[in-house]
Parts: sequence; structure tokens; C-alpha cells
Amino acid sequence: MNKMVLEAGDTAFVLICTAMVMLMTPAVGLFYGGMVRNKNIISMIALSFISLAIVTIQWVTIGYTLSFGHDIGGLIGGLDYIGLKGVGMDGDGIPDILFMAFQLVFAAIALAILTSGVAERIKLSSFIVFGLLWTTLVYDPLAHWAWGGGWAHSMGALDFAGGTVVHISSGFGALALSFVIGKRIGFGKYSMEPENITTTLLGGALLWFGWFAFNAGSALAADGLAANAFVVTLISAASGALTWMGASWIKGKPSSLGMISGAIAGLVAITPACGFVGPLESIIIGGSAGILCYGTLLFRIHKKFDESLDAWAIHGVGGLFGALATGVFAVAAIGGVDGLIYGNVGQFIIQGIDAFVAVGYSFVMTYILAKIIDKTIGLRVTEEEEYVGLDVAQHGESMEL
Amino acid sequence: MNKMVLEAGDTAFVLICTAMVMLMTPAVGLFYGGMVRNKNIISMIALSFISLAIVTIQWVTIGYTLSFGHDIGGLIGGLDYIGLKGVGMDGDGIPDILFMAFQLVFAAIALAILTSGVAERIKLSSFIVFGLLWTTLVYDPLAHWAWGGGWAHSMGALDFAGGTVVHISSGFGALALSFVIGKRIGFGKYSMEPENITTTLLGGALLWFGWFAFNAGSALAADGLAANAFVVTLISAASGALTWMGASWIKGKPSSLGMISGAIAGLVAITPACGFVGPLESIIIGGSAGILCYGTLLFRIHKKFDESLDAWAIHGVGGLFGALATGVFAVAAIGGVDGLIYGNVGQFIIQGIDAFVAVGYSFVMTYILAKIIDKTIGLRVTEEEEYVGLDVAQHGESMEL
Amino acid sequence: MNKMVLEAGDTAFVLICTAMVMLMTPAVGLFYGGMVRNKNIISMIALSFISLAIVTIQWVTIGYTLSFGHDIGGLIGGLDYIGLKGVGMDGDGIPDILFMAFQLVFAAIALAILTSGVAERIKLSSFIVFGLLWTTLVYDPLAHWAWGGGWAHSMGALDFAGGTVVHISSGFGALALSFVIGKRIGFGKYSMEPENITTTLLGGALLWFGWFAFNAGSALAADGLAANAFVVTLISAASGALTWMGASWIKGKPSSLGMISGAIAGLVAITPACGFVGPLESIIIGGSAGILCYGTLLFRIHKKFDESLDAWAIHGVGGLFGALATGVFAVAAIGGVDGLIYGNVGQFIIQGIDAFVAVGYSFVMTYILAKIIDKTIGLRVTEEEEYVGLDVAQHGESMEL
Amino acid sequence: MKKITAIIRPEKLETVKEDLAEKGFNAMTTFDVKGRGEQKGICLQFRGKRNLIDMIPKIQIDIVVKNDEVETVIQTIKQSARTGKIGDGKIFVSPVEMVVGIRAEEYITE
Amino acid sequence: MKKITAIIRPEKLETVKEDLAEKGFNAMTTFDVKGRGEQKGICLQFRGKRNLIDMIPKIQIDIVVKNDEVETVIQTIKQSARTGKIGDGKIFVSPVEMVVGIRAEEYITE
Amino acid sequence: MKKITAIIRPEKLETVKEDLAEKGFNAMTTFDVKGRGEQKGICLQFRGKRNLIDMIPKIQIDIVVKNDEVETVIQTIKQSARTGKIGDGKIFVSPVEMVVGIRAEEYITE
Ligand SMILES: Nc1ncnc2c1ncn2[C@@H]1O[C@H](COP(=O)(O)OP(=O)(O)O)[C@@H](O)[C@H]1O
Ligand SMILES: Nc1ncnc2c1ncn2[C@@H]1O[C@H](COP(=O)(O)OP(=O)(O)O)[C@@H](O)[C@H]1O
Ligand SMILES: Nc1ncnc2c1ncn2[C@@H]1O[C@H](COP(=O)(O)OP(=O)(O)O)[C@@H](O)[C@H]1O
Repeated sequence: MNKMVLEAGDTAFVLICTAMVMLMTPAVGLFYGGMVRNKNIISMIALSFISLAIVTIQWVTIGYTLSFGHDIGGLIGGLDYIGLKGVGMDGDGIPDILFMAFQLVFAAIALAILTSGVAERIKLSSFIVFGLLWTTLVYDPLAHWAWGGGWAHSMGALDFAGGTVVHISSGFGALALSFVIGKRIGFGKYSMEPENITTTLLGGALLWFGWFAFNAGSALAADGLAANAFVVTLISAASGALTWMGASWIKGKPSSLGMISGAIAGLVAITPACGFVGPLESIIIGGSAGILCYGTLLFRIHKKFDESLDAWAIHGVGGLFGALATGVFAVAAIGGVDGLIYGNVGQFIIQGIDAFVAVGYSFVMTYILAKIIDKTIGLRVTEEEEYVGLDVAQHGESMEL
Repeated sequence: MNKMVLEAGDTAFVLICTAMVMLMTPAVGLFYGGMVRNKNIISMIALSFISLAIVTIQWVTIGYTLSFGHDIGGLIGGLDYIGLKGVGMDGDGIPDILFMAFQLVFAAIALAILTSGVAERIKLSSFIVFGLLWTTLVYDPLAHWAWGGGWAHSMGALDFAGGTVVHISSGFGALALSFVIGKRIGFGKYSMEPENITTTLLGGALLWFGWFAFNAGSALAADGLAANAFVVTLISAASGALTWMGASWIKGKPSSLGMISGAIAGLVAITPACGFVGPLESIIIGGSAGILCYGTLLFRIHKKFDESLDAWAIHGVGGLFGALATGVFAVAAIGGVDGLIYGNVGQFIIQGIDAFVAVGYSFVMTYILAKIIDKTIGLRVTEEEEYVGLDVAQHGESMEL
Repeated sequence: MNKMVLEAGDTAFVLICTAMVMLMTPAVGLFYGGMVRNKNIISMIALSFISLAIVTIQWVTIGYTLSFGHDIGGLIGGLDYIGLKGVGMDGDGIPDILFMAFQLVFAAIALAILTSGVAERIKLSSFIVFGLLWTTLVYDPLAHWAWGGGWAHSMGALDFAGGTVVHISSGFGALALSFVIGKRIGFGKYSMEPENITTTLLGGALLWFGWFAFNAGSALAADGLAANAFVVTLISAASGALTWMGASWIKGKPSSLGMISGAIAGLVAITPACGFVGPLESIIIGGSAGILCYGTLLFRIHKKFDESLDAWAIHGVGGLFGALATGVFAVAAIGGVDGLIYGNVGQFIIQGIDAFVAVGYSFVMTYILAKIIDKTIGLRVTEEEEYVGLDVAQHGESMEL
Repeated sequence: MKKITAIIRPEKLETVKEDLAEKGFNAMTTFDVKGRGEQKGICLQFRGKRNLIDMIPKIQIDIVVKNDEVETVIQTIKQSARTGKIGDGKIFVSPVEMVVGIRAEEYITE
Repeated sequence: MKKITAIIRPEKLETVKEDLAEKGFNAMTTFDVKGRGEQKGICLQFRGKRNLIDMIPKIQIDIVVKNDEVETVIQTIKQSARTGKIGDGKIFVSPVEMVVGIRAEEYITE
Repeated sequence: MKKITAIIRPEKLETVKEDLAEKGFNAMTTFDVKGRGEQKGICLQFRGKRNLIDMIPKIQIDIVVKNDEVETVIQTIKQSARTGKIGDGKIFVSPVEMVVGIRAEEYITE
């Protein structure tokens, strides 16, 4: 880390990875859009694009410096890079400005994932205000803790590609948000089946594609570590797809939605671990995540939580599991750190502390922010708007099917 | 530029970028396809694929050499590279043949954008003939002027990634074409609302994704300049999405179509500028483009021009604005040239001359070509074919929805 | 090949290529999904995802070592790499583990292509069992023969990117499979028109995009050879699209489905040749493939074979033609070997032997495997399940259009 | 025989189907429609302006029954499709003169 | 009461709706259909061969009105859906015996 | 006049259309529906459990004809839509009181 020269191969890699991760944000929109009733499909996809747009502006003005500015008390970054001041075209291996962009697209997707909790009932204007606050007050601190020199980083917590920062934050945030905004009208009484599964599968395919960039790109270099991250990502996704499908097959028919949800669960769980574990561990991690997240989904339905599109079950619980699994399965030969099964109890405890603090922080802060928005400008559309659907009510548009 | 050795990092970058730009051509088809009536969606998408196919053959036989052969009078390239003679697997940084391919996919997308002006009424056979002529007589000269050593290049006009060559040419060409072919039957009387907005959003997502390759790839190297181009591209898109959405919100509901159109406007406007301006300028350029292109669209509707899918408003006017904005905002620290705000009046004038000549040339030449085609083999389908829709009438296919 | 050091540019290139090839597997699902009746669209897409998932697990446990373990009698690889033992993060140019992943995604897409032969009537559980067996007993040996040091490799057969290994195997396999499983109920009597052509075009676009990685990536380095492979891939696709479209135009209207099928035919045919021929040869190869595969499709319909989505006509026959064409058109200046037209009769004969053995092996083995499955657990759903559609019958899901 | 045409909320389809099945009415044909009632659709407030939502997605259910079953079917649908809120839907009854099964040789005329 | 079923060009839906609303007829149900008239669809020339376009997308509008309103509705639709060109569409009138509102306790029989 | 409503298998639409056209019946309106008959849909076996497939996609064909043509149309449809297997469909006949062409000044009342 003391060469100050650009490496074209690494730069090429991270440039393309950044574009691929950017594509994941609309992909979240497609993935979610296929799962809502047709009257809300445009709204659901648009929320992802809007997440990308507002987080982009937030990040280049204030977000990047809050996350990666000089550390203040382990908690937040200073304002050194405000408005990207001093973030230039040169850098160490890759251009600084590229590192900034790579981090930006992570922040964008976190917000997009969060929309699961408010699907089919959020007021667009309130979402924009909420989104800016959430990124600033929830995401940015978490990014700083893990990657910007904050306390978690100092403590030695491992989060290779953002299991804690991106997935725990958005998953548990979505749960909090769903509690504040309340259930959809008719939830549990009306049928609210996914109406456009091919759109969800398309979104899932693009997510899977982009996830290679998300995980392998986090090596920030085109090297063996990136290749390892790539491979375990692929394996974990496959493993999760098969176990979720298998588990649901026992109860009924194996839906394609279960299969793709399992793949996403596997992808989430391997995210923090992908720089620290090898292929065989990734079969276990992905496979366990598939079953665990499927169980969490059943639990959510049983509890009648309307965390509508299961960001909590998949990203929240999957991310939490991944953080702990990293502490269990880490292999020193790959990422330099051993996990619990190699006797390193300390690392497991560190992972636990890191993950549960993130769970608590993101749940509580999201809850508070959502409450404030709800009490002031109102989070939710009116009953009539919900009835006609957000496509028409919020965007004045509809699909002609 | 006097090393004659390949750089693997740069080659890797431009290889992938070329694939990503190729994907933009079908993406234009999806983007447009979602905006037409369902009876023309296949036709609209197919026109993009066909653009790619015919331009590929045109380019490798004659187009590349007309654009990049040795300069003849500042106007056109010589026939040195006819049939790719002498375009080999080695080169300077990247293989010559790869540079050729990267340029090819730019030519293809320009023709695809042009189909906006003839949506839902062009005769397929005539489009193929017209497309070959247009690429040869409009696109190739413009590419030569800017990048092949032509007069604009000599004059010092800046067009980093093709604002003039690709977007002005196709945008103003589309306007001319729409004048020649005439309005769709019932235009202004029937409602012709977009019928498949999720397809448009998907196309928009893929365009946004590919645009990183379009702009950053134009650096032809994986370096700091590419990273800068990448970042300003992302910012300008976000900024354009937000201002168009905001402006339309004042008048009514913020449609997702407005949001994505604003993003495209921002992407177009930053295209010529992306190697010359920094992040803060890109917020301004993208934001202004969003508002300006939205205003142009309103003007077009008011004037009852049936340039049906707004290539003129977004690509034409956005590209023109971007060319001028490059002359205003260029920062020497980034691309070596200062703009108007740093006192370089000359550059602004050069940009103006370049852009307006391109506007005039592409509008007039497209108009003449379209007239010739129309008088000879006829540009337009019959009234009955238009009524049943081009999917059935031209392709013998239809969607079963 | 005796440097044992990683090259970042090459590694970056192959990493991204692997992700792009992975995307082709869901793309096959979309491509096929648009061609079946709406009641089977989810099933068709899901089969591709499931192919990816099961082949991933198969490959990392046993498939890779069977293909690339030390050669046993020219026929199969030994178990040296079982469970990826010894496949590490370092390597020669690119990490070994990355090479493994690049090969993995090829194996996955081959199985996905095969689903053409059983569209709208396969039992999911049987497909999973069959898929595991097919990959192990058909695909893995073929991969070993061509690339893992087997007899075809020793003989000097040329297959740059898998025309024989991927396309002949899956195309002729699909034909065998369709014979064993039998025709769809009502085939030839009911109309079974493609119902969702835009989905097919989207799948086609993603396939075309990914194919650059498939072919150029097979250079395993970001160099001139990769660039050449990229360019001829693009040209051949364009040429195939135009000739198929033209040929079908003579008989009726030029469907977009014909256009995209021609592009795929061109892509298939250039696959084995792309490291051995130049641009002009690729126009001929792609163009001939378009016409040949279209003719094969007409022949299949005439013969009333229900190889439902034409994997045989396009991948099988296209791949066979490509293998032979490689022996005809190879240019020593590009890939070091001359073909028939430069007087090298031997190479042509080698290509013929290689291709026809692959045809025979994959057809016969697939037939036998399918028969065994059919006699034991049954390949096909019940008549009632077929009637209601596999989406509901196998997955318990349906599209709400 | 009569054809009962009910235009209901999409979300209520499952309930209506179940309740009808319980009463022994399995046969039916459904399709997606858009509609508005007398009050001319739903009126959303938007920046103080009345903003009319024109046509709302609904599901139409057609059930052909014997004359003496009409009342039961209507009552069942009324009960299970009702939410008490705007947009609950309408039921129309119209005459059917003949029913013919395509497979069996059945002919019912009334 | 009568049900008026109009099958019109998709492009004319907006106009028809507006004109009906002006005359006080707001309530209606619409859905997408495909159809052809007596002349057996539209016949396109293609390489000299007659090329029949079979079924053209249309929109069906169902409006249930009182008997004495039938004429007004028909005239209104005729005027606003008309282009004078092939494919303008058709209107059918059929009897409706009862209308029941699901929400309110309304029952209309005529 | 009568409206003949046939609910058939999607796969049989082409055959039915051709056979009707041969007999001189070109005009028709079609749309996609879902439906189930008396036997309450199709019942798939799944792990020993009865697994009900509720509503199957069908196509509805509406044809308005003169009274004396009803029988021919019904017979034609019966023959060409029949496979003898479950799900062949049903035909309903209901009265139509008036037919109005939008383009021409035609009015047919019977
Ligand atoms: N007179 C009518 N003619 C045809 N369809 C009607 C009529 N009245 C109501 N409908 C249909 O019934 C649906 C529900 O009616 P109602 O509950 O009155 O409407 P709303 O949704 O406005 O509350 C409408 O959306 C429309 O499809
Ligand atoms: N006898 C009929 N029965 C059922 N539907 C009919 C009948 N005649 C016409 N239609 C419907 O009305 C539509 C318009 O009819 P018309 O204007 O005569 O047809 P065209 O579109 O061929 O000009 C047709 O597309 C069809 O949906
Ligand atoms: N009584 C009825 N009312 C309305 N629609 C009916 C009725 N009976 C049958 N249908 C329609 O006719 C279709 C075919 O009927 P039938 O052949 O009896 O059903 P199945 O598909 O269960 O064999 C059904 O799917 C349904 O759409």
C-alpha cells in the first residue's frame, strides 16, 4: 500500500466492477417490481432508480467524506473530502476518484434494498427526504466503522464486501421501516401474490451478475484474492438456490421465486466472507443461508410482519449470518485470519460484536428517522392512493398489459 | 503515444467497454419499445438489432476507412483501411482492430437512436437502405471530422465521447426524418401513451450501465482520465434525473419516464465533456440538461412535431448543449484545456462552430436522404399496415400478452 | 506459458468475462422463455437458473477434475483436483481458480441450451438428476478431449471457444432428448407460436453481449488474439442475422425471431473459429450459418421433430458447421494454423473427425441417459400437468399478465 | 339460466372463489378489466387540484347458473367481496338461453 | 336495463370516455380484446400475395344503462369512435335483468 | 340476434377460427380468460396430496349471429374445439337486441 502508482489492470477491473454494481440498483428494482401487484410495479422500479440518483448526489457532496474522511473518535469521518475536495485522478493502484465511485454504488444499492419495507405504500416525496437522511445517518457511519477507519475496523472486524455495511443495515432497516409505516391494506386478508415473476427472475439474474463485481471488486485489484471472492460467490449462490428450493420442496412445490431468493440469500451471506473463505466453506455458508433465510421468511409470515419483499429475511438475517460465519470459517491461507473452527475464538466474538451493534444501530436509527418523517410530512400515501396503486397515484403512469 | 506495445490492462478495459457499448444498441430498442403502442413493440426493438447488424457490415467494409483512413481535405477518410486491410491485432496500447470495434459500436447506436423519428411507421426495407446511406454519408464524415483527423479535430474542437458525432447527428437527424415521413395517423388526436414503462426502464438501466463504457472507454486506457469520465457520467445522469423529475413535478406528477429521460439527458450532455470537466461541473451540466431537454420536449409537443420518442429533445438538444457546455466548463487540470469560465473564449467559439456545423449538416443531409428514399422506394408503410401495427405488418409477429 | 506470475490485465479481463458468461445462462432462459406458451415461461427460465446452480456444485466437486485432471488414456481427467484440491489463487497469467470458474460457466450454459429439447414437458426432479448425469458423462469428457489434454487435443483439433464442446454437445443432445421425451401434446395440431418475443429479444441481446466474453475470453488474456476473437464474433453475428432474415424474407415476412436466431447461429458458428480466422472469413462463416441453420429449422419442422426451441438447428448444426469451417478458413497469421483453402487438408480432416465423434458421442450418450431416466423415474410430466402448464404444475407459480 | 357478472376488487378474488366453492359453485370464468362506477372513478388530491383516477383495475367474474341459484350466488358474492369501502364493485344479471358442453354431448336449454 | 357493448379502436378510448362523461355516463367497464368484422380482418399486400391480418386489437366497453338511455349512449359512441375508416367497430345491445351494488344495499331490477 | 360465447382451449383457437371462416363466419371478438368447470379445475397429484389447479387459461370467443345461424356455429365450434379430454370448454348462448355499426349507418334489430 505504499506504491503511489496506478495499475491499469486493477483500474480496468474496478472501473468495470463499478458499472456492474451500479446495474444492481435497477436490478433490485426489477427484482422487487416483479413481486408487487401490477399497479405498483413502476413505482417499485422507480424507487431504485431514485435511490441511485439521490445517493449519488449525497455521496459526492457529503457522504464520501463522512465515511472516508479522517476518523473522528472511531465514529464518523471528517469533512476533508467534502464535495470531493482532494479526491483526484491518481491514487494507489486505482484512482482515488474511482474508489469513491465504487463506494458510491454500494451506498445506492443499500437504499434500494430498503424499499422492500415500504413497498406499495410509501409517499415518493417522503422517501426522498427519508433516503437522504438514512444514507447520511445510518449508512455513512456504518461504512466509516467498517472501512473508513472507525471502531469496527480498529477492532479487527472482517467485512470483505459489505455484509454488515450494506445488508444488515438495509435488511434490519427495512424491518424497522415496515413497523413504522404499517401493513398494506388488506395484508393477510387479500391475496398479494407476486404478479410478474419473470421480471423478478430477470432482476435476480442481473443481481447475480453484478454481485461478482460487488464481491470480487472489493479486492480493489485483479488478483488471486479477487478470483477467490468470485468463485466463492458463485458457489454460495448456487448452494443457497438449491437448499432453499429443496427446503420449500418438502413443504410444497419448489417455486422459482424460492430458488432465486435462495441464490440471493447465498450471495448475501458470502459477501462479508468472500475474501476469507474458500470453495468448500462457501458451499456450507450458502447452503445454510438458503435454509436459514427461508425459515426466517416463514417466521415473518407467521408473525404477520408486512416487511413486504423480505429484505429482512434475506439481506438482514443473511447478512447477520454471513458476518458470524466469517468468524467461524475464515481460513488464514486466504485472507490472513483464522476463524472459530481453527480455534480463533476472538475473531468470532469480534464478528458478533460488530454485527449485533450494526443490527441494533440500523434498526433503532431507522425506526427513529422513520417516526420523525411520519410525524412531520407523513411516510404513507392515503388509503385511496394505495388502492389505485402507486404507479398512478405517485407517478401518474400505468402499464398497459 | 509512441509506444507500439499492447497494454493488457487497457486492452482488457476497452474489450469489455466495447461489449458494453454493443449492449446499448438493443437497450435503445428496449427503451423505445416500451414507449410505443404494444402493436409496434417488436418492430421498435428489432430496428435496433437491425441497426447493429447493418452498421457492423458497413463499418468493416467501408465505414471505418471513411472515418479513420488518411484525411482527405479535412472532410473524409481515404480508402486505406477498406475491408479492414491493415487493421491488425497489434497496436498502440490497444490492438488496432479493437479500436475499430469500439468505434463500430458507436456508429451502430447512432443509427438506433435515429429510429425515434420514424417509430411506428417506417417500412423495414427502406430503413435498411436508408440506414446504410445515413451511416455512410452522415455518420462517417462526422466521425472523421471529430476523431479521424478532419477539420473539427484540426480546429481543436473537443468531443470526448461523441456528443457531436453520435448525439447531435442522431438527434437532429431524427427530427429531419420525422418531418419527411410525416406524423403518425391520429397523432394529437388519439392517445399514444407509453404502454410498457418497465421495458423502458429496463432499457434505460442498460443504457446507463453501457454509458460508463461509452464515456470512460473513450479514454482508450484504464487510467485516471477514464475514472474521471466514469464519475462525471454517473453524477450527470443522477443530476439530470433529479432536475427533470423536479421540473415535471411542478407541473403534475413526477413520472418515472421523466426521471429516466432526465438521466439520459444528463448522460448525453456529459458525453462530450466527460474528459474535460470534474464532478462539480457535472452536477451543473447534468442538471441543466435535465431541465433544458424537458423544456424542449414540451416545446416539441406544443409545436405538434411527431419526432415520436424524443431523440431530438434528448440526444439532439442535449448533445448540442453538452458541446457548448464543454467549451464553458472545461478545466485544464483534467483534460488540458480551459473553458469560457476560465477565460478561454476561443474554445467556446470553436465548440459552437463545431456543434452548429454538425447540427446543420446532419439535419440537412438526413432530410435530403430521407426525401430521396421517400420519393423512390417510399419510407412509410401503408395506412392499413400502420393501423394493424408494424409487428404484424412488417415482421408477421405479435406479442401474446 | 512458463511464467508463473499473475498478470492483472489478463486477470481483470477473465474475471469480467466469467461474469458475462455466467449471465448467458439466465439469458438462455429468457431467450427460450419468450418462445414457449405463457403457461411455461417461468419453468423455462427457471430451468436455466437451476442448470447454473447444479452445474456449479457438480463442477467444483467432480466436474473440473474430470475435465482438467491429468489425462487418463486421452479420455477423461483424473481425480487430482477433486473438490478443487490444489486449485489455488495463483497461476500462470490468471489464477488457477479463475480458470476453473471460467470453465464452469461454460458447462452451465451447455446444460441450459439442452433444455430446448424438453421444453414445456420435463419433470423438474428428473431434469436435476438428468442434468447432473449429462454434465458428468457427456460434457466433462468432451471438455477433456478438447481442452484438458484428451485425444482431440492431441490430434490437433481446433476449438477456440467451445463450438464442439458446448454447442455440438448441447444441440445434438437436445435432439436426442426430444426423441426420448416425445412431442408436446398437440404438436403440429395446435398452434404453438412464441408468445413473448420481447423477452426472447432481451435474452438474445444478453447472449450476444455475453458471447464476446465467451469467445474473446477464451484467449485467457487481454491481447490481440482476444481482440480478433471479439471482432469476428461481432461480424459473424451481424452476418448471420442478415442472411437468416433475408432468407426468411423471401418466403414471407422477416420476423425478428428469425433475425435474432440468425445472430445466434452466427455466434455459434464462429465460436470454434474465432481464434483462427479474420474479419472477412467471419462474414462468410456467419452468413452461411444463418442460411444453413434456417434451412435446418425448416427441415426439422418438415420432419415434425419436436426439438422445440431449435437448439439442434442452431447450436448443433451451427456448431458442426463452425467446426468444419474452422478447418476450411483458418489463417496461420491469426491462430498459427492454416485451413483447407490454404491447402491444409489435414486440418480439415481432423476437424471433421473431432466434430463427428462429438456429434455421435453426445447424441448416443444423451439418448441412453435419457432413456434410463425415463424408464426409472420418468422424464415427462403427466398429461394434465402439461395441459395446465409447468409454471403451475412444477413450480406452483404463474404470471399475472 | 342466468349469467351473473360480478366486477370485484382483484384482491378479493380468492375469497370470493372460496366462498362460492363452499356453496357448491365451482364453475366460473374470470378476466381482468378496468372500470369506474357512477362517481367517476377515484379522485385524488394533488397540489390542491382534483386529480381524477379514471379507470381502476378490477376482475370480472362470469358465472352461469340456474335461475333458482341466482340469489344464492349474488348473496355469497356480496358478502365475500364487500369491504365497505369505495370500489367494492357491482353485480349484473343477464339471461342465458342455452349452455352447450364441448366435450360431452350435453345441451341445457331453459 | 340494457348492456351496451361497444368494440372500438384502442386509440379512441379516451375520446369516447370523455364524450360519454360529458353526457353523464361515467360508469363503464373496459378490457382489451382482439377482433375482426365481416370483411375478415384487414388484408395487406405482401409480394403480390394477399396477406390476411387476422385479428386486430380492440377495446371493448361495457356500459349498463337504463332502457331510455340506450339511444343516447349509442349515438355518443358512434360519433366519438368514428373515423370513417375500416375498423371503426360495432355496438351490441343486450338485456340485463338486475343490477346489484356490492357495497351499498342497492338492488335495481327492471 | 344471439351472442354465442365459447370458452375454449387456447391451442384450439386457430382451428376454430378457420373452421368458422370456412362456414362463412368471420366476425368475432376474442379475449383471454381463466376458468374452471364444475369439476373444480384440474386436480394434480403431488406427494399424495390432492393439489388443485384452480383456474386454467382459456380463450373466450364472442360471436353475434342471426338466430337461424346459432345451430351451425355451435356445431362448428363443438367439432373443431373438441379433443375429448378434460378442459374442452363450454358454449353459452344469450340474446342480443341490437347491433349497430360505428362506421356505416347500419342498424340491425331483431
Ligand atoms: N353502469 C355500469 N356499467 C358497466 N360497468 C359498471 C357500471 N357500474 C359499475 N360498473 C363496473 O363496476 C365496477 C365497480 O363499480 P363501483 O363500485 O360503483 O365503482 P367504484 O370502483 O367507482 O366504486 C366499476 O369499476 C365498473 O367496472
Ligand atoms: N358479429 C360479430 N360478433 C362478434 N364481434 C364482432 C362482430 N362483428 C364485429 N365484431 C367486433 O367488432 C370489431 C369491429 O368490427 P368491424 O368494424 O366490422 O371490423 P373491422 O375491424 O374488420 O372493420 C371486430 O374487430 C370484432 O371485434
Ligand atoms: N357455469 C359456468 N359459468 C361460467 N363459466 C363456465 C361455466 N362452466 C364452464 N365455464 C367456463 O368454461 C370453461 C371450460 O369448462 P369445462 O370444460 O367444463 O371446464 P374444465 O376446464 O374444468 O374441463 C371453464 O374453464 C370456464 O371458463
